[in-house]
This record gives sequence, structure tokens and C-alpha cells, in this order.
Amino acid sequence: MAVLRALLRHTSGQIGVVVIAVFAVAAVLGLLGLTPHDPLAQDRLARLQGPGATYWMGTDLFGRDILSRLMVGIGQSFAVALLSVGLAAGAGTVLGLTAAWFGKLWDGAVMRAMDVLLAFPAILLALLIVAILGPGLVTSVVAIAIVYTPIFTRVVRGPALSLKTRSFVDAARTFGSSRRYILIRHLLTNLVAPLTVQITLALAWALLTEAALSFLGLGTQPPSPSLGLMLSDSRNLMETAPWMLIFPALVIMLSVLGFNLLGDALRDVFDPRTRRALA
Amino acid sequence: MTLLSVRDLRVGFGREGHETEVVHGVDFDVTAGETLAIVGESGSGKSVTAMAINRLIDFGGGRILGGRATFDRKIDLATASEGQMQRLRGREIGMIFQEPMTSLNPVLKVGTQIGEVFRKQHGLSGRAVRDASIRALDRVRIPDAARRLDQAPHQMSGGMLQRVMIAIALAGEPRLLIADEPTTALDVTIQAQIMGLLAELKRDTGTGLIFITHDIGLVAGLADRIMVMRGGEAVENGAADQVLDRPAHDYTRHLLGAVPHFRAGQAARTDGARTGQVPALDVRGLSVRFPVGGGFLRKTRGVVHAVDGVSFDLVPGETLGIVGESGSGKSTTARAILDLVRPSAGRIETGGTAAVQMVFQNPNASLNPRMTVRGLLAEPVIAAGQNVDADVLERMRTLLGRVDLPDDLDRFPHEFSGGQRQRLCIARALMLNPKVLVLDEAVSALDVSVQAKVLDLLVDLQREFGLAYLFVSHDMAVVERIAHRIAVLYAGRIVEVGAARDVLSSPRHPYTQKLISAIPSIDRRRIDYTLDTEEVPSLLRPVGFVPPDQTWQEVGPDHRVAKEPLS
Amino acid sequence: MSYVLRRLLMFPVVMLGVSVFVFVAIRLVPGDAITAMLGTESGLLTPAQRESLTAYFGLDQNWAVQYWRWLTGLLQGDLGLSVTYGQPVSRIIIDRFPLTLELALLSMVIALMIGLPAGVFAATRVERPSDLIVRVFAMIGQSTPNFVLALLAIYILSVVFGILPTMGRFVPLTEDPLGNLAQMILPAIALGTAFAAAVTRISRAAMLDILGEDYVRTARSKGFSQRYVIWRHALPNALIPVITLSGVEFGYLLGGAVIVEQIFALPGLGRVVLDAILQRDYALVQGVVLFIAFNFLLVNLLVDLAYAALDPRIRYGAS
Amino acid sequence: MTFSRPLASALALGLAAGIAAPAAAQTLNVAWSQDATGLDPHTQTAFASIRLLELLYEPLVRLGPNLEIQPAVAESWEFSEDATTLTFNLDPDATFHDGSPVTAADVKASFERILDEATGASARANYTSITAIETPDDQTVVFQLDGPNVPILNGMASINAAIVPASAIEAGTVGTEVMGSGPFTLDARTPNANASLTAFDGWHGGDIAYDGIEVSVLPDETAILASLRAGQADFALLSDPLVATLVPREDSLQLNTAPTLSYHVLQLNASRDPMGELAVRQAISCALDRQDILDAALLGEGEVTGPLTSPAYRNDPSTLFCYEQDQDRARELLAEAGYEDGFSATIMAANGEPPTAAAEAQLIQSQLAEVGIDLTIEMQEMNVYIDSWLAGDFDMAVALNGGRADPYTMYNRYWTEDGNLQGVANYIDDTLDNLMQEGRVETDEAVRKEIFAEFERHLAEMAPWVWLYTGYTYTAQREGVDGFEATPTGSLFGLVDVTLSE
Repeated sequence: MAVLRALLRHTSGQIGVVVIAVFAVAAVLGLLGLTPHDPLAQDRLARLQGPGATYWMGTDLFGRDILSRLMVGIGQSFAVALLSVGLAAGAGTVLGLTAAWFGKLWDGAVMRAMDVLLAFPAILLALLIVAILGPGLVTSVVAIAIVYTPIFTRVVRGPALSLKTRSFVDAARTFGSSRRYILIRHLLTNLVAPLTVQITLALAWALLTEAALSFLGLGTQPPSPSLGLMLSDSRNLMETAPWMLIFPALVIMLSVLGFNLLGDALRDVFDPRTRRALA
Repeated sequence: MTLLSVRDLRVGFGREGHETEVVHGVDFDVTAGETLAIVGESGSGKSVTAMAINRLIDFGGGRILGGRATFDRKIDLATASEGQMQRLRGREIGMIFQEPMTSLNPVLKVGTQIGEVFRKQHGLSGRAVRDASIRALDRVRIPDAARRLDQAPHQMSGGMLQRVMIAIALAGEPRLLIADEPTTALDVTIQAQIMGLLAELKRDTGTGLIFITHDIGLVAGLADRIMVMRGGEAVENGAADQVLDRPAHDYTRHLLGAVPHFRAGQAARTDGARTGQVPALDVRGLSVRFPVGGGFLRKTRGVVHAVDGVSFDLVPGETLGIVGESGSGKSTTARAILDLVRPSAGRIETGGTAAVQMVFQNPNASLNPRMTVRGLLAEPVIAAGQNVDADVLERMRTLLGRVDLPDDLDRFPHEFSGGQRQRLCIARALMLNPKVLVLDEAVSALDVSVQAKVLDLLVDLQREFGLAYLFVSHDMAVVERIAHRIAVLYAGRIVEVGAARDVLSSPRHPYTQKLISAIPSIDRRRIDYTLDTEEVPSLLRPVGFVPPDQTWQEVGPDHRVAKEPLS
Repeated sequence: MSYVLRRLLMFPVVMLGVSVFVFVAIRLVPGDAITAMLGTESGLLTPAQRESLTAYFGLDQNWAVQYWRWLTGLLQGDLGLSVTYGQPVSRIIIDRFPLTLELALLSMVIALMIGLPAGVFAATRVERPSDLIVRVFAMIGQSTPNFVLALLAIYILSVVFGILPTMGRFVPLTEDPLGNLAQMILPAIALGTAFAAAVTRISRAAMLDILGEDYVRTARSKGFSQRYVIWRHALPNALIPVITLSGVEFGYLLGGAVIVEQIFALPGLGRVVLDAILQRDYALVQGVVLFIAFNFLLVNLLVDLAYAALDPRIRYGAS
Repeated sequence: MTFSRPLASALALGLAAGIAAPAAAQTLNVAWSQDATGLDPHTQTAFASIRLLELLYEPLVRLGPNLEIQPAVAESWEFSEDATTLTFNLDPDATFHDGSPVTAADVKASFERILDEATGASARANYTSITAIETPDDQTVVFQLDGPNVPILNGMASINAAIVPASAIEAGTVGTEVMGSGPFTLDARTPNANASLTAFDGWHGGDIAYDGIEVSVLPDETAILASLRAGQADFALLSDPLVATLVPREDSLQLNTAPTLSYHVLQLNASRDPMGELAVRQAISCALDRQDILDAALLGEGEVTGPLTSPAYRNDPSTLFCYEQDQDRARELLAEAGYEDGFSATIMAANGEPPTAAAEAQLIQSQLAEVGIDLTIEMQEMNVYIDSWLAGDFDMAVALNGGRADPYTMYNRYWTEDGNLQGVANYIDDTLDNLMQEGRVETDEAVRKEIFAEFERHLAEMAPWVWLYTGYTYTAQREGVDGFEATPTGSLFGLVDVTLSE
């Protein structure tokens, strides 16, 4: 489709797509269990071994293969990111759209509620939610979703307000089109562009937050590997086993970088001004 | 003495080495005190040529590919360095742009944006800068100049902003002034004021003027020489009278003939006659008022009376033209009929809900970019509760054919030209066999030659389907070609209404007369514009204000004039 | 100033919303202050002992009473007593907030001082190598988790250089400016990097748009140099989106401070909340979270004021 | 004091030039990761609180380096023949920080406060056998006991039985203002951040070689190591072996390790099947390789021990039931109990409490999997863990429980008929209860040692819990700091004898 072709011509788009593709493949392989070693198997003889022939990225405290754990870890972190951002995007779109369309009272209520959530620094809000629901995969998803919903609400409400004044919405009103029809066929379809850009940037941010939560010991739980957990485990072993810190950190940075690049490229592709330069 | 002589100018856009050429070798001269008009439709390369002279295209991704532009017989602008150009711009070559609302920096005061020119070009400072700025504003007839200096651009009207732009351009006392469609975005009466101002300044200062426009009628009153451009080439270049009266190139003839020009009533339609049918649309005492400054905890500051007691009716097959300048309430009237704006008072009688459909001004904005032709045309049918079956698709195809569009239901709006898109809107409006079509500035966003085609299509459709048109527009030339009857709207009220021929040939209300006199036409040459600076009156009334009743004076079989003086 | 007045009116409404939210949220967290303080030994408490401790911690009244008492106290500036610190919450905030505030402001200064010029520089040299370099660095800056940055910084400094900023104690600016700077510069860089990257990208995008605007073309037509056009005409307009970003980003700074203070062992307010949640110290969590939210809203109000100051269209509203 | 070592090169980051330490006040900079959660000696139980309070308050007696009873506020003490009365003679020079003398009235008021349920003193259970407290004169206190109770003397050696001024008790300022008779006074404290202590020159226990202590709370142990290396901290407490083992790498730093009393244990819930079956519990005990868990989770920093951890009562663990991994025996025992293809259960652990909990859970999981026991790990936030732990709401739990010098005070809460933590132990039988009661009343050391050795063998055999190993308490100090002697209780009282030679 046109967007994909334009994306592949955009320099940062190309890098972004390649990086994400590599990690996506690794994640799928990881979740399917097709990893060089069993991520949970503890090899007593190979504890804290540096990168070498059998274990390309070395082993951790229990002699488990870090590469395999990274593959599963990426899978889990991606899963958390996709789920939470999906939830947030869904909730944000509904709230933003209805707030823009009905305006006045409902708009005020929604925006004030969003202000309340936004007034909480993201990590604190996540901390409270995780403390209530207890640490774990599901909790991380819920925490990140709640933290990110206000941002999606605003990203949707802005353009929706301006779309509402466009003549094709007036035209639809003159035909007597139903409110639902207008919201979905006219407003929503034209919000796909800003939403896609925000989703990719949100994915990058969600990965960072999931890592931070695990770093504080509140994210996904052992023994299932998550990027943040592997990072926090490596904290005290920085000197004796630096590879335990370097590889997970690199994976987090590169995957987040990939999404950021993709988000940037998508913004250029969707922006009519720059699209002509690319087409 | 020739101020500027341009020989074989070629300009292109795109990356180094493989530019696409847009201006293919243009030659012209400008002498001091003379006005050269460059006329052409959009895409003809007229603006690019102008911007090439003071090398502003260098910042827009373009480059001069070849030719020479000798200024003051000394310096070749085509090859001058950026440093040399910076010394020329503002001091020797001034420029005025099309959109006054966006040409001034929104966050800086007007005084600052004028003062900085005096500071740079004349080395003034402190009090002197302020005094010079006030003198500059007085010269362009801006009332109460001192107070205006401290205002921000968004607090001034389009006309006033354009005057500021002129003041800025002339502050450096340039010997050559380039005006790129300076009045296109303005109302016709304001346009007349700006043309008058330019004419006067040219006489006083003797600057050379390059006036760029798409409206050949407009330049008749100002230009000494006219150059017509098309597709990046100068197709004709000669003295004004010679080009207007004995055009050599058939494209010039097309511009003079086919494009709608105001003929003060001669070109009005004669085929309509009111034979007492039942009106398809009857509007009685329509008023629309907006409270201003209301809301949470603060009382309303006043009420804008956008439309104040407008009444008219429309019989099938007849076109009523509603004419007025911006702020007259003509668009609000149209939108009130379609209930897009809630009327505060008055009755609107139509023959059933789907009887009235609307066509909007900007074809790009009135078609959802993400919908195919099928989706667009199907929407009214779905909205009316029917499902899209075979004969609905059949109707789509016939209508597409009828508006001369390719029979391809899977295309997207961006695959059509402006004119085609507006015809698609018309087809969509006809899907439910309406009785009345409300056309709100339906052709003003189109190119002049495309306007003619759409107007002819509308007339044919009217005859074939017996449609009644409510045609709202600020362009008298266009209204003259399509309206049977004309109503002139001023400050939310009808001041004169009647048969088009009578209203246009012998206008009786002072405002109508002023409006018609301000309309440029090919027949009037080198007119000296009477200078006035009247602004559109504010429609903000105190809360509870009740407008006085209108009394009419019958001046012809179908020609009435409101007696009240302009409020 | 109707625009700002409306913003001001919203302030108490949102604060009320935040107070209810944090009050309920902390009470939904399983476990209470007694188990937090006594740990496994709390199993040895006799019923009478447990009852007296419950009363001491005020956990016996129902939620509505607790909330009402807290709210009325709040209005008189009394945020209640922290059970784990044995001090009034307000005093803890007064002691610990200067550090977090300085950390956040220092990060913001660093971010703006690096981000803005870099963004403007890149925008004026589009698609040329320097533009690409700036964009790559900005991208990396935004993709690096701040705790990884912090960890690496400590590791390198302590192992390779053997020096380290003071930990555990706050060296206030007033007492020892040099020492304060040495202590805060590293955590501020760790916290501010992502913010600097964001500022770079926003200011670059804004500048690119503005350089295409009509009024920039007008300025050029007056014969002004590229430098003058940028400084006098383009920059004031580019500041508007950057300032808006700073408002929102300030919230993240306060959040990010939680982790950076933990790693650099800085006794700031960010860490207090983390410990307070673990200790189930209700009054402290409520007081500090409310205070942080108040600051976030205040900063956003300041952003709006700056917005109005910069853009007359906002100041005078639609004419 | 910002940097104690002048910087050699001008740093790219523009870090300030070092300022030499002010020569005037000789201060010992101490760093630890967890701060006290309160200042009331009678109610605080957290190890971090006790560690700080031991420097500020004093009980009647205290435990020496190898856990022998030493004088503190009391100069001397003696049991009556039938061990039902215990008399203490107070040290006349003992004074509180405000100079007022410590009198028998203060001791009586302190114990009455502990016994009063309204105080919520957690160690109250150890002193309920006191029936009356008499104060014949200012220097002597006589405790009447409801029966022979040897361990109570050990109980008196805990900071939870600190002597506070009677005036402070009336004024109710015990929790907010520190007025003790300990070697240091508390000048300032920012909880979870820092504290400054000054040597109390009027301390009856002798003089201190330096002027005061500056405590920094660095939650991240890598930060503690970094501050040691940067010379910001002279003395530090470490709990995570992964960090502690890095200290010797720096030649200017010295690591002191001392075995602790607290024990790492896998608690089984005998009230839930299949752990109700003795054979199943024994199978679990045999399936685990304790040394391997110790090597992996704590890098070998500790010793495999039986239930008794105090040096006086410790026995050779190899004599205990199944202390060598024997997977075949484990499978036999499982088959015997009818679980030949194993079973599945959940194992819970607290996040970061201790730091090695997650590692231990994962090692146990993988070792038990080898004999067919399939475990799912549930990591919980500390408070949630404690609630479930107290309610006995778990199949298995990884725990690090505190130890005591005296086996009776250590285990009476779990393994006696009316122990208040019976709900956590989930197992009791007469042998255990009888042995505990005998131990309580027996005054002869040698006989007591034999009683508790038998108690330990029986516990290991019944395996309600699977005892694993004890770790080390670590303290690290820079060169120039010497004279510190670590004790199994992890107390910092040894700082009193430290000298700074800088």
C-alpha cells in the first residue's frame, strides 16, 4: 500500500522497519520456544560465563543462556507494549472523539479527568496501580495503558475538533447522516494518520516504562525473562559480568530507537507536505 | 530609462542538476514610473517569475537556470550573490504578497515590523523610528496610526493589513515594487481602495510596479503594459490598450472572452420569468444571532446580528443570486436554510427534508479524502435510510456522466482536479433529486476558465431538472452570468432586490451603487480611483437590541430598494 | 486575560480530583502500615496491641471520615503526620523538595540549552550531514532509559575516575555552590538527556514549519540576513511549541526523578514517595503526590502564561 | 564533606576540585542501604532500626562478639537458686544523654511500658513471665518470675528491652526524641537519607576515639561500593554477596565477614497436602542440593547449617537428615507417599527481601523439577508477602528469618504448643514441645546444649521446613579504620572501639 512504499523510501523509515523486523522475528521465535538454548535451563557448569562459542551472549547467575532469554524477553516486552498501547489507543480514541463531538459538559469532564491522570508523574501512577494489582505482566499492561490514555485522548481530540468544522462534515449533516456514521466514517477514518504516528511513539515509550517498572521489581516476575528484569538483575554484577548489562540495555535501546525512527518516518509520510517530496 | 530588463529568464525547482524547469525563457522590461501587469492563471509561472527577480525562490527550493535580469543597467540579479541581493531587497526592490493575514509575523507588534525597515535601511533609531512608522501608516491612509503601531496583526482587518504591507514595502523607498496578487484575498470594495492607493503612490514616487494577477479585468484600470503568461511562457506582451482591444494570441482572447467579466447587466440571463408557480423555497423574516463573550461566570458582552430579518422566495427553475461582501451574512443565510446554523427567528418553508441540498465553496474540504467516489455518492442515500442497490449505482453512473466525469466509482478525491471535484459535489447533491440547490461561493475557489465550465453545467442542469438555485457569491461577474434575480445583502439585511438586469444596470441603493462602481472591468481604463477608507460596520449590537423594521420602495416591476440609510 | 482566568478556575477542580484519586488508590494497596513497620514480628502482637496500633495509625475510622479530616486539614495547610518519619508531612516536603526541584530545573535548563540550539541549527541545514548527526543523537538520547544512563555513569566514574558526586546528603546551592553543582550535574544529565532529545526534535520540526511561513518570506523581502530572520522572526514563534512541551515534560521529570534519586541515592521527594508506598504511609503518600501534582499543574499554568506572553493571539483572544 | 581526595585531572564533566577534609572534627562516614523505620526502641523490629538504636540506647545487658552476656546499664546480675528471681545491680556512672543518672525507677518504668499492651511492644512475649519488679534502692532491680526462665536473661540483652528515662515515658516522647544512655547521641536525621551522631562523652562504657558518625542511606548497594571507592564512606554495611565480593578487588578496602544468626529456609506448609505427608517433606529435603543453591545465589558466601545457627549451639549439619542431595531417595520417598510422578505447587518469595530471594526461588524450582515437583514462582511485594506469610497462606515460601543467641527465644514462637506463630509453622508434635520446655528451664549449659541438639535432629527429620544455610553479615572499611569486631547479631556496637588513623 502507498504508505508502506513511501515509508521504505524515507531513510529513517528504512532503518526503523529493519530494526523492528529483526526484533519482531526474534520475539516470535522466542515466544515459540525456538531459541538456541532453553531460556530457563540452568547449566551449573556455565554460570556467569562470558560470550563464547556455546553461549553467544554469555550466561547469567544460574548459567542460563542470555540470548535465549533476550529473545523471550523481547517477546514479552513487545507483548506488554502492544497490549497496553492498544488499550490506551482504544480508550483514548473513544474518549477523545466523543469529547470533541459532544463538547461542553462531557468535553470538560473528560479533559479534567485526563488532567488528573496527567498530573500524576507516569512512574508514580504506574507504581500505585502495580502496588494495588500486585506485580506481573497483566498489571504492567494495565498500568502503562492507564498512564498513556490521557495522551491518546489529547492526540485524538485536537484533530477531531478541527475535522468537525470541515465542510465534508457539514455536507454529511445536510444529508442527515447519523451521528455514529459521521463519527466513524468521517472523523475516525481521517484520524488514522495522527493515531498511527502516536501509536509507534507510544510503543517506544511503553517499552521504556516496562523496563523501568521491572527495574524497580514491579514488572513481569521471575523466572520469565523480561528486559527490565534482566537489566535490574545485572545491576549488582556490572563488574563481574558486564555482558549481563550490555546486551539487554542494547536491545532496549535499539528496539525503542526502531519505534522512534518508525514514528518519525510515519509522521513525514502522512504529512501531505512532505509526502509529495517522497511520492 | 529602463529600470529592469529581463532576457530569456529560465527558472527551475528540485535537486541540484535535475531541476524541472517551470519558467522557459521570459523577456520583459520595466521602466521607472511604469506599471507592467503579468496576467495568467495558476500554474502559469507568473509568481515564480516575480520571485525570481528578488531571488526569494532561492529559499523556496528553486533556482534561476539561465538568462539575465539587469537591474538599473548595473547589476545582473540572476547571478548576484546573496550578500548583494540582501543589500538590494527592501532598499531597491520592495514586494507585497497575496495573503495579508499570514504575511505579518503574528507574535510581533505592527510597529516593530515597520520600524525594523527604517532602522535597517535608513539607520534611524529611537523616537525617529516611531515617527517614521506613523508617517508611513498615514500615507497608506490607516486611521489612528499611533494606536495601530502597538496592535498585533490579528487585531486588524485584511484590508488594513494589506495597507501595512504596502507601507512596509515602500518604507525602504524602493525603485521597483513587485505586487503578487495583492488584492485577490480582499473584498471588491477594499480591493478598489488598495488599487487606488497603489495608483496614487506610483504617481507620487515614480516607482516601477510589476502587478501580478489572474484577473485581467482588474489590471485594465492600472497597467501601462500587460504580459500574458501560460505554462511558463510569455504568450503576449504589449501596451495595455493594444493587448485588451486587439489581443494577438487566442489564449488572451480566451481570458478576455470566455472568463466571466462584469458587463453591468448586459450579460444577465433573460430566460427566467416568474410565472407565479408555488415557490420551492420560501424564507420569511430569517434572523441569526450569536451571543459574544458569554459562558462560565461572565455575562454576554453583546450579540452579533449576523442575519436580521431576511425574506425571499425561490420558484422552481429560477436562480436567486445573493451578493454581499465578507461580513454581510450571506453565508450564514445559506447555512441557516440547511440548519447548519440554528436560526434565532423566521420561517423556512421547503418541499420536504431532502428537497434542499448544498454545494460548498472549497471542493477539497467538502469531499472526505478517505472515501471513494462510490462511498461519497452513496452517503446521501444511506443517510436517507435506503440501501445501495443496483438502481442506486445506475443513478450514480448517469449523474457522473451528466456532470461530465469518468464513470469510475473506485477513485479517490485527490485523483481529480479542482473543477472535477466540484462537479462531483454537484452530482452528490443531486443524488436525492432535490428541488433546491444552495450554492455557497461554489465557484470562487476554482480557476477562472474552469469557473465558466461549471457555471454552464449548472445552467444546463437547472433547465433539465427544473432546479431552483440559491447562488451566494461576492463575485458580481459570476452572479451576473447565472442569476435571474439578485438580492444585495449588507450588514445582515437585504438592501436591494429584483431582476438581475434592472439591479445591475440601474442600482438605486447607495451601497449597491458603490459596490458596482468598485467592480473592475475591461471597459474602464486608467481610472483614477476615488480614495476612501470606509470599513465594514461591526455587527456587534448591545444585548436586547431590536433592529428597526424595513420599509421598501418599489422602483420597478420586480425591483425594490430598502429606504433605511446604512446603519 | 479570560484565557488564563479559565485555566486558573480549573486548578482546584483538578486538584480535588487528584486528592480523591490518590486517597482511594493508596488504600486499595494490600497490606497496611503495621505489617510494613513490624514485618513478620507483627504476628506476635496480641489483639489489644494490634488494636492500639491501628488507632495510632488512624486506620480504624471509615474512609469518608478519614478523607474529610484530611481535606479539612489540607485547607489549613496541615498535611497530617507521617507515621514512618514521625514528622509532619509538610516538613518532610520542605526538607526534600528543594533537591527534586533543583534536579528537575537543572535537567530542564540542560535540555533547553542543548536541545533548542541543536534543533534550530539542524533545521537551517536540512538534509545536510550536520542535520543528520543532530537527529541521530536526538534519537539515541530519546531511546536510552534514564536508569541505564545513571548506572553506566556511576560505574564509569567510581571505577575509572574514582570520584563521585556526594551521595545520601543534599549539598544545598546556598551553602556550597560548587559542591552542589558537582552533586547535581550527573543526575541532571541522566534525567535531562531524554528531555533534551525531545526538545531538539520539537524545535527542529517547529523551525522547519516556520521557515516555510509567509511572514518569514516577508522578512527576507525586507533584505534581512538569514541570521536576523531566524533570531528576530522565526525563533519567537518556535518557542511556543517548545514551551508547551516543557510543561508536559516537567511531569515526566518529576516521575523520572524517582528512579534517578534512587540510583544516585539523593534524598529527594521522588524517593520519598517510593518508600512511602512500600511503607504504606498513607498521609505521606497523599501529601507528597498532591504536592507533586500541584507543582505539575503550576508549571503548566506558567507555561500557559508564557504562551500568552509570547503569542498576542492568546493574550487578547479572538478580536 | 564533598570529596576527600583531590582530583588529579580537570574532568570533562567539570566536576569540582576536591576539598581536603576539614581536620577539626574526626568523623566516621558510614553508609548502609536500609534506614531505620522508627526511633521507639520498644516497638521497632526492623533490623535496620535495631542497628541504629543499639548506638543510642542501652539494655540492661548486651551480647559480646561471641554472644556471651556482657554488662551494659547493669554492672552485675544473678539468678536465685530456683531461677525464679533475677537481680540486677546498675552501674552508678550510667547516665542518660542529658546527664541525669539511670536509676532503678527508669528500669521499672521501661519494663512496665514494654509489658503494657497499649505500647504494642513486639518483644513483649519474651517478658510475660515477669510477675513483679522491685526497686529496693536506686542501684538494684529485682525481677520476680512466674517460674524458672533461663532464656529471659538473653531476652534482656535485646535493644527491644532498652532502658529509657521514666520522664520520657510520661511525656510520651520516647518515639520522637532520642534520650538514651548509649555511646552516641542523635543530632539530626533525615529519614531514608542521612543521620548524624555525636560521641556521648559522658558514656559510662568508656571513651570513643573519634568525634561522631555521619550516616548516609544509599538504597542501591552498587552506590555504596562506589562511595567506598570514592572515599566518601569510610565504613559500610552490605547485605548482597554479589556486591560484597567486589570489595576485596580494591586494595584500599577491607571486607569483614561474620556468620549471621538469621537463617535461609524453605518453609513448607504441612497443613496443605501433599506437604502434610512426612515422606513428601522428607523427599523435598533430600531433593535439594543446599551447597549448590548457596554457591549460585550467594556466590558461596555462607555455610550450610541446621536449624540452630548460634555458635554456642551449632552442630555439624552432615549428621542431620538428608543434608546431602539424594535424588533417588527423594523419588523413593515420593513414591512411598503415592506421588511417584510428582505434584505441582506454588512457591512465594518477597521482592528484594532478601536481595537473593528471587535467585533462591529459581534454583529451588529447577532442582525440585528434577524429581518431578513442578513449582510456579510468585514474587510478591514485601508487605503482601508478610500478610500471606503470617496467615500461613502459601504452599512453600522462601524466607530469611531472624535468629537469636538462645534457641528457646529463637524458636518458641514456632515450635511450642502455644507459640504465637504456630499458624506459620503449621506443624507441632509433643517431642518438639517437650524438648523446648526442658530447654527453657534447664540452667546447666552442657545439658541445654544436648537438649537442643536432639531438638534440631528431630526438626530436620520431621522437616516441616527445609533449613538451607546461613549467610554472612558484611562490613567494609577503608584503610585507616580499624578495631571493629563484627558479631553474628550484625550489631554495630563494635564501632565503639574503632580508631581512625588518617
